[in-house]
Amino acid sequence: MNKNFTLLIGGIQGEGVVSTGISLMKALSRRGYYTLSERKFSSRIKGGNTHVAITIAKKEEVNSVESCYDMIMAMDQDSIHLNMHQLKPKGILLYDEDIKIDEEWTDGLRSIALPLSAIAKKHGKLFMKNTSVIGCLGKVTGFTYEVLQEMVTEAYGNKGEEVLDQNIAVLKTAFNHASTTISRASFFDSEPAQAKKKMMMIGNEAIAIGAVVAGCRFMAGYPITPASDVMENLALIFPLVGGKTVQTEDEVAAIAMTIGASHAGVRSMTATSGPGMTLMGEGLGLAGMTETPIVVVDAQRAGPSTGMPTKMEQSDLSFLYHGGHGEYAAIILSPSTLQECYEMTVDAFNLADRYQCPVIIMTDLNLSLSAKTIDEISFSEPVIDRGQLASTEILESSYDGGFTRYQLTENGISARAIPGTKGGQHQVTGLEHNELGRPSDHPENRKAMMDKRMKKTDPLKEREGIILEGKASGSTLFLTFGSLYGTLKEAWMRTGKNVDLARIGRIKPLPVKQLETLMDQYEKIIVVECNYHGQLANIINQETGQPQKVKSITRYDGKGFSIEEMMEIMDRWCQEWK
Amino acid sequence: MNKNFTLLIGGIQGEGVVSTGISLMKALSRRGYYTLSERKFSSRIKGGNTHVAITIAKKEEVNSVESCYDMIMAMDQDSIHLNMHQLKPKGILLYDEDIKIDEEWTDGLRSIALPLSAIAKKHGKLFMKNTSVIGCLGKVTGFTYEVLQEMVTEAYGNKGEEVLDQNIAVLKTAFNHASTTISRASFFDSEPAQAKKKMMMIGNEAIAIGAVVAGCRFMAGYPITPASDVMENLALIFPLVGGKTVQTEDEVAAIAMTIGASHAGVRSMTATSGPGMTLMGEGLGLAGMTETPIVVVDAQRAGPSTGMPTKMEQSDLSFLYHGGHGEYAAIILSPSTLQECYEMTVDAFNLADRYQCPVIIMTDLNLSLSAKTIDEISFSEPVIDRGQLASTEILESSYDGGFTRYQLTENGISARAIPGTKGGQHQVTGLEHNELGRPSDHPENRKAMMDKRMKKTDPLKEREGIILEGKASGSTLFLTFGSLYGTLKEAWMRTGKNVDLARIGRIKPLPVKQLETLMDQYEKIIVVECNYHGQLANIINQETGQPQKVKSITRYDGKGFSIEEMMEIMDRWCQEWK
Amino acid sequence: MEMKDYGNGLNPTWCKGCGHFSILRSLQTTASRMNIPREMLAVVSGIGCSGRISGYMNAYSFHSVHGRSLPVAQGIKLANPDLIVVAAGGDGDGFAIGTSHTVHAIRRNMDITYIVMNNQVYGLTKGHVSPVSHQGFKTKTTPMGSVDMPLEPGLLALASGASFYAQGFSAQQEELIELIQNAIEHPGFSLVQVFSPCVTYNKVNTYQWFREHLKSADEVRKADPSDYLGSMQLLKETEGLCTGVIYQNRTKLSYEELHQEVKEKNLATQDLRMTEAVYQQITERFKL
Amino acid sequence: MEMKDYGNGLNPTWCKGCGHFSILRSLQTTASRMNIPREMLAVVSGIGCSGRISGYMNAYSFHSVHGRSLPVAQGIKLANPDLIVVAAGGDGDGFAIGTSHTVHAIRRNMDITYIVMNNQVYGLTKGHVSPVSHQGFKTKTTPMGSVDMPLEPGLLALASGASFYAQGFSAQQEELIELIQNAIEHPGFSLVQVFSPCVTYNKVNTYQWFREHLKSADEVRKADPSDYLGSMQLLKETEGLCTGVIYQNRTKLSYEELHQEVKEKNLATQDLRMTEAVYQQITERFKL
Ligand SMILES: Cc1ncc(C[n+]2csc(CCOP(=O)(O)OP(=O)(O)O)c2C)c(N)n1
Ligand SMILES: Cc1ncc(C[n+]2csc(CCOP(=O)(O)OP(=O)(O)O)c2C)c(N)n1
Ligand code: SF4
Ligand code: SF4
Ligand SMILES: [Mg+2]
Ligand SMILES: [Mg+2]
Repeated sequence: MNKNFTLLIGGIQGEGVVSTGISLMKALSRRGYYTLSERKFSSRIKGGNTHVAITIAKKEEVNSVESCYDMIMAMDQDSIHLNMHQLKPKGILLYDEDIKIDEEWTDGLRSIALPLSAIAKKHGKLFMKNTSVIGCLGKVTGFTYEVLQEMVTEAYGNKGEEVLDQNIAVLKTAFNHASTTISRASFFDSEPAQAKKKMMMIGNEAIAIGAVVAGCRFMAGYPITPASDVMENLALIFPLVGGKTVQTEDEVAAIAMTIGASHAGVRSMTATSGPGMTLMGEGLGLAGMTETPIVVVDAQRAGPSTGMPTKMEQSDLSFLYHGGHGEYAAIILSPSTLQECYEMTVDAFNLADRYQCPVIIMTDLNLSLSAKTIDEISFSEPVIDRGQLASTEILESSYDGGFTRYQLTENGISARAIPGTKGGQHQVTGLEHNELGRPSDHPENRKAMMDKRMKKTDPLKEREGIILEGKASGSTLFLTFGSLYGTLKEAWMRTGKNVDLARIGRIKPLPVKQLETLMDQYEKIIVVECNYHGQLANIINQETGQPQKVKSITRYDGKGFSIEEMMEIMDRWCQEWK
Repeated sequence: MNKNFTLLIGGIQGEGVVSTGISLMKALSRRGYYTLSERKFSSRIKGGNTHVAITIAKKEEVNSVESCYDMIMAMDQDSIHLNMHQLKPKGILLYDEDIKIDEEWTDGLRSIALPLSAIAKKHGKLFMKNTSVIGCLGKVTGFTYEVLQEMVTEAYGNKGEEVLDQNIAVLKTAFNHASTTISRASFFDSEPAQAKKKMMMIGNEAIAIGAVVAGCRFMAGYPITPASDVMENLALIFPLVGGKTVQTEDEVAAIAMTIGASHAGVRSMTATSGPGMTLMGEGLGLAGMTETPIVVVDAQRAGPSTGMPTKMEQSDLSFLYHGGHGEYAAIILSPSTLQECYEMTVDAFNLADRYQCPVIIMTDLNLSLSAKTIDEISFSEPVIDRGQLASTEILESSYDGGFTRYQLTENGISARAIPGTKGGQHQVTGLEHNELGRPSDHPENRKAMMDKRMKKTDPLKEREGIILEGKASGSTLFLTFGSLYGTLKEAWMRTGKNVDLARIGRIKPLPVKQLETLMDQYEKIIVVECNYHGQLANIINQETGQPQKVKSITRYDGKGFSIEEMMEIMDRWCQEWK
Repeated sequence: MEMKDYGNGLNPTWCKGCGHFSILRSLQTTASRMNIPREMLAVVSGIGCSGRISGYMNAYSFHSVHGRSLPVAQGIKLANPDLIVVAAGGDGDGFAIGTSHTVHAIRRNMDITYIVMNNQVYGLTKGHVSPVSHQGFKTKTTPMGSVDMPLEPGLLALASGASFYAQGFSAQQEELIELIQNAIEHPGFSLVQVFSPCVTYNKVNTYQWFREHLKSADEVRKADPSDYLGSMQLLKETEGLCTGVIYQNRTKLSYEELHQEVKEKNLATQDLRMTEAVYQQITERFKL
Repeated sequence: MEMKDYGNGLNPTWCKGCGHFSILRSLQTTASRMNIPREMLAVVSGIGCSGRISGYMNAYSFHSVHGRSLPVAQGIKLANPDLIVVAAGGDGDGFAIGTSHTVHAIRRNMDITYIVMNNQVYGLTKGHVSPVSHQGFKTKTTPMGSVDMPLEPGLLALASGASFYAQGFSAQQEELIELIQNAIEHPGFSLVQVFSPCVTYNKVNTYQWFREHLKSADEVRKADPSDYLGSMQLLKETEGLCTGVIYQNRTKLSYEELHQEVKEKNLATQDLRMTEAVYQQITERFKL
């Protein structure tokens, strides 16, 4: 029997395709299944085709959405046209009977026409087609009618009685119709063991939760796909804990406001994607120079310029690594899973306060937006490390106006004084400055201050930042990051190849020491990433200087790799280097 | 006898220190001398000490300003205090008698007090002190009184009769006083051969002239040190040829306006420095994605953030090389001399049109602002290559709206149609697009378009971009760029070491092929640059992968290297690697 | 040329019923009525649902980046003053990220027409508050309802020195066409703000809502459209909810009139060859 | 605290006679008169000669980047509403690169005082035209004289929804102190535009010139400072050349009044520990 089941739901954008998928995923997860979805959509509101693929499993979290489907539920023609070639030989196509079918597409495949639109129109309105879909898919996936009705009531309970009634009528009719025409898919014959408590969320949501847990209480941002949900979620959560979001006039203002708030003592963040990130270069430099801790999320999409706002890419990396004009210390974290989105965000705030510099959490579109069932992230009180703050003794002992905010210390870190703290008044400036924070361009001071700022984060180079899986086989290591990790892992589990697997969680400062060890240990390191230049590979080469050890595999067409492609890559590169 | 003579003039900012230096340089250049100056100033208008050091030579262009002075002319105390340790043992200090002298400073040195302020006050106003200085220095450098009077008349002729008369009175008195107290410096005993016609300018001016010659007729910009002179000069020159400058509301607008103008067919440019460059990241990406040719000057200063606006650094390189979010083709040129500022700017416009991408001319503060006497750049009609433009036949033959602005071609370059051209109407967008310029995010189209844009400039990697000097000794090559080149060259000429010398003129695409040849040829390549990370060395390592061949020497305290320091570096690194 | 000749055959990706359709049609109709040669029409837009408008025109169209339609449009106009330049974009594009460019473009008063396709929401990002959203407006970033005061585009335009300011409504297409034509004919910067309902993310400021709230400027006004303070008053009294030409100053000189050099020399078409004489002239200052 | 206690002993790098000195003294004097605890005073500035002002205050001072004083200042105020936040910067800072932030900060109406140190020129870059330079003004970038119409800060402020707008003159220090005090006391955003001559690069709008041209708002005005259109008229009639409180709206709610949550919880000082109960509450939506 299959390990998992993959369902594709497709239709016109705006028809509720995504929300239908999410409802189904939630209901399945409640029954104990694990799910993971991937959306394909375009940067338009309505009218274009959109589809969501959902992989469902019983035993453990899904690493990657399959590229071959067990079932397609098509609400429009394009969904068939675009996806039929990915239907498994034994797969089933369900489709609205209103769709004109080209025999060629379905030749030799099982396909069942369903009166999705007809039922919706008859018992409600045409746009309730997605409720017909739920009725039919509910049957296929083995729900009782009662559970489905609960789902629909949950979704439409607050839309008025008429709407709810009509939806229920549509649901019932569709469910009954399905009962007579389609049977439950065998995958759903046995139920999963209801072992663990679960959650469902997207990467942006995990980041928002992590931020609140870390004590973040301020976010300034400007909407942009695929980062907006971070602010949307904080706008919902902050009222519960006493925090504030501000939608600013642009990204330049968003990061400047974040800096102001953080300077005044609140843990603060902003979130954006490529085009906004470029505009935030100014603020990154200011935070770097003034040593103000801030957290910035970059949910990468395909660039350059406006690029492809709804497509996957990991091409901001070089830019984030090499910063804006001039040089300053910064930290770049790269989560690969929802759990890491959560944990690294908590970490990010501690690192920002500890090292007094900008911390960038770099994700990618698939990680940011894909809904996934995970085992519950249970509560554990986070360590909140606000870093060095000036003690009252120090402030009282320094002469009036003599607080040395930028004191030259062994490790480069100096104590902050938060506005409102008596005796801590000082100057902050984006100009080069002396220990008091006053402008100074004396060469010795400049050198000392540059060294101070740069050396702050140097110790991190010695610390691990790459997470390995495998048996330390010693031949080949596949290294990746972000949403590609799940796919790589799945491919690795399937090939059973004698290679190892790693994801990089901290890109800056690069874990140079660990990398060097790995280079001693492995014959080859194969870096897989979604961009043109092989940006991570380039950075590794630059910092470790062993390019002969590193092979770069890239893709830059807006799609991630499929499991099969990853398997093929593994195969090929194990061959070529034997 | 000395090969050259170095004079330092110092005083309070706003006292006319720089203009006095420039007047003297001009007059000396007319007599056949070569001069080169270096300014030390702070980002404030008045009140701080400022000084200008001028190296004067007879036979050929000065490569680098000496760090030891033959003479100091001090108009304020700080000028003595800050510079006496750099006066040569046989050097002379001239100073205003109003300055309180600390015996320690002048111990054992020749120093002469002059009534600079007294004369100015007596015959004019105190602020005419700089005219006293001209009188005295004119004597020292061997001018006749008549020539000096001409100089002063030239400078003050349009300030009203009274001002002119007073200045002349001050000049005469000072000159006469000097005649009795100081003698002509022996360096000026013999006159240089009046061989060649000369010019005097700063890097920004050479760029402005180059731009006009190249046919640039539009510039949008926002003032910033040390780039503002480019726009200031174009504002003066454009009326002569029919061109337009616009001072925009900010740098984001400046580059967008440049893109608009260039799209509409004018050769267009903008110029800025670090903080503005970061803001222009957005426009670079847009120009990259839309394949709009633009020229951008980045006159680097010390960063990050506001940094040290009046100090030397070359730390925008990594950022310029690795661009904003996403990936696009761009060209980075790096002139090292005034002649190259001129020539590369002409080149830049041709490259921009030919490769339809942004071309960045990267300079540094010293190159941008240092006035220098050079042999006349004589007129030769420039080749103006506007790149591929759609022919009438093509436009007439394509169906209505069917002009393929982004046609996929062998070399990635497609013909443009300029607004106003009949039949050439098309779409331009920062979104990924198809050959018609219409938005498209199909994976195959995306890949084809990325490849198209990236491969355009690939041929340049094969072309040379490094200019060598020396005997191809085969042991060590010193490589640098920008204003450091002059210093390195001077050091090299003096050490007589058996090493070679190179400057890199094109940083992106990096001349990879040439570098590989050089790496075969030389045992070591020593890269000297002004930034923390050794950015050029990093880029070379990343692209060539032979870090063991490359040694990076950096400095990041806001000062360039002195000739002596360069000599020491040469000495040390030739030792260490023998 | 017919109206359809100004289209490029693409079907707009807008939602059915989106107000932006009418603006596109109005622009095409205006172009047709004025018989503008398509190669002489440059349409520049920003990013947003609105920003897609340039992509449906058979003209030289430039879909720039979010908020920057006006700097790009000004660059085009400066390069070639013979072109008819129309910029268009959303309320977020023009009054959030592009505010500064809007103010300064108005101030410069180049002969450009700027159409703000105002739906009081960020459509393309799927429903976020805009600086002109009304108080209480619920969006994904203001789940409890927006509490900030909205900007008033009319007052801002007039304060920035607008020489032409009009307001239209997507559902009043004939008026809109006239306003756009007036705007293009006005010799200087003209801003046409269009109430263009977003049927998907703005369930408050709907067609119906506008029909109930919009007044005709001509009917309400007490003073002539050339009366600056009178126009301000009109905007204040109607809370900005009126359509028609709100203000027009025919005496204010346009950029092209002030900067004669721009009118005299078309930068885009001039001969770039340089003679030795000119070279000597421009290098004169640097010679010794 | 005495006025001198608000200084930090540094000598300003400004030219002798620069108008900015008087603004610094006025701010220090106001702080002294209001007896603001120095640790509760945050002074944020942009880049320019003007921007240096924060660096001469004994306070929590933040010399940000060009044009961004207001976003930084708003961040500080949002974090800790107990702080008295004063932003300051030049005309280029606030009306060129910072225009958008100025407009939106005014619109948000947080309890911040913003002092524009207006010398109608870019001082720090050594003399370039500013968006408020008068026509004909010759600078390095406008060698033939500027031909563009200047922006009018007062009109722009009022159009953006300012609840307090005043104008002062460096040479009228006593009035300036009062204006700044009024501004700080005003519960909402207050903009004080100060005519602050640049003695080095603006040889037109000199102290003398202002003495000849400036009128007293109170003497000229026909309506009360709470009359919006009346204040517009005052600005129009005097061509902006008047001093005093130009407009004050005491009824408009400040950001802090509108967003009660900001007033109730001081974000900067709250306890960040999270209880399990709250965690369960915030993760509720994601549980299955
Ligand atoms: C620099 C940048 N920031 C954010 C975005 C995301 N974005 C795209 S359109 C848009 C706003 C859309 O609103 P509006 O301008 O009102 O146009 P509408 O879609 O409502 O027509 C935003 C924020 C972007 N493309 N670029
Ligand atoms: C992003 C950026 N662009 C340009 C500059 C250069 N710059 C410094 S101050 C300034 C303008 C100064 O004028 P203003 O704000 O009026 O202040 P003033 O010096 O006249 O007091 C400019 C353009 C900069 N620091 N940062
Ligand atoms: S989301 Fe709104 S603005 Fe965008 S196309 Fe749909 S209706 Fe129009
Ligand atoms: S240049 Fe002008 S603004 Fe700057 S300090 Fe001098 S007088 Fe003041
Ligand atoms: Mg909108
Ligand atoms: Mg100014």
